[in-house]
Amino acid sequence: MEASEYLIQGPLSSAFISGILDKADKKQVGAHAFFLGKIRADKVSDKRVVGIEYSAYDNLVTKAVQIITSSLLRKYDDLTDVQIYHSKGLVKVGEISLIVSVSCGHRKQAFAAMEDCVEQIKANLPVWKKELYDDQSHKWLEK
Amino acid sequence: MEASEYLIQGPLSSAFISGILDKADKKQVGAHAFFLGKIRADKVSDKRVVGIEYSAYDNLVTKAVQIITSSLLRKYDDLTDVQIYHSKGLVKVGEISLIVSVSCGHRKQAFAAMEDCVEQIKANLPVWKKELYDDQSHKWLEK
Amino acid sequence: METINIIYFGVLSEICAKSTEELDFTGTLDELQNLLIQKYPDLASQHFQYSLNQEISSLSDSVKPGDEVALLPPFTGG
Amino acid sequence: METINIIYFGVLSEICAKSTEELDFTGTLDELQNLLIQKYPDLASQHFQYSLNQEISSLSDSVKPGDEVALLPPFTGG
Repeated sequence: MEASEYLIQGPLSSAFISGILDKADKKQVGAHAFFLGKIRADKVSDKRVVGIEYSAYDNLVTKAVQIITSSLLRKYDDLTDVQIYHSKGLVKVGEISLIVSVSCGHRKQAFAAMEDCVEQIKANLPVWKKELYDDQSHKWLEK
Repeated sequence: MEASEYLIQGPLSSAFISGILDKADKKQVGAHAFFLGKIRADKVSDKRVVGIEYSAYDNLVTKAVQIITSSLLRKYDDLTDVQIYHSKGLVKVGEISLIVSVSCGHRKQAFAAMEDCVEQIKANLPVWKKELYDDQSHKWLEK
Repeated sequence: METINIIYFGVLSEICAKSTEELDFTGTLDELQNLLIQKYPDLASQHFQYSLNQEISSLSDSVKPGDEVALLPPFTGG
Repeated sequence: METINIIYFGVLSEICAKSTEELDFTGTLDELQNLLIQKYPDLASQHFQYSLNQEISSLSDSVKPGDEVALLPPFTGG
């Protein structure tokens, strides 16, 4: 299976944000919004989450990202760019597993497009999370 | 007049974002959203914007930021942190003049709190922008 | 003879104790599902959808040798 | 004798051709406004509010020596 350019092995870093900003349009973007998904140390019964192991269907992730991106660009006429990166493999508590970037001329559509994008990722990206607990046990999440 | 810790001379950089992320809660934050305001090369009649010169009432900015922050923390029970930085002085086209960061346990309130925060900044932060044009002229914006 | 490639994702890779397998099979996804549930009875209680050659598919779609079939539990990315 | 400090922000600093000035004045903001409009007639057509010692204030508020009065056009940050 071909690796997806949108899937990164392990945690994402703030260097990704800098990279996106460096490449960003320097003339027509007035509003640039980022969403970062991070791993919480949730308590589940008497266990504590220590990390999440993500698995993904690479080829389908590539397709899903492209469908999400083009649907957003059609829907929001002020939107000029969408970037999506998701981790695969192990991401520990406190680390970043998802980065979404949306660039717009003005702020209103940046808010709407960012939320829309994250919801579409949750619904349509073929990625699965296995919660890892401090007692070495794990659980595949179902929603 | 005392300088406001929330006002930065000149453009903001992606190093701010890294700094905020480095200091962010590593246990309870699942959703971290950033809003960046940038200077657009808007065309006004036959002139083009080359930058914005911001002036601000420092002491009142400090108070306004603190009021906005505490109002958001009261309103959104899942919100754990708000950071606001605004430029003063010259910010050129393509550069960043505003960074807003909101951290939440979950994504829903992160979207709402970020938009709410930016709208409160627009309405209540005592900052004024003077648009600078490519023919050396300028205009104080009125809204 | 060419086989079909099956990929199990998420909890299904645990239930079937494998991530991929090759099967001699020709028929609909519905028929394939009956076969898989015979092989892995715990699949019967799971919710999942299929993709066929990387397109989300319905149970009436036909599978032929060389196809890639994936069993996809509800997505939980983010 | 102590004076009041006036700060002009945004376009008002251009209209009055200064950012700050000191004035001998005691009275309400309303009275101060009449004085300032006499001095800078172009202020009359401007929209702005006042802050008094760094609190947004109303025209009926009283100003005394040592106070800081700022004239604030509509905010345009972001």
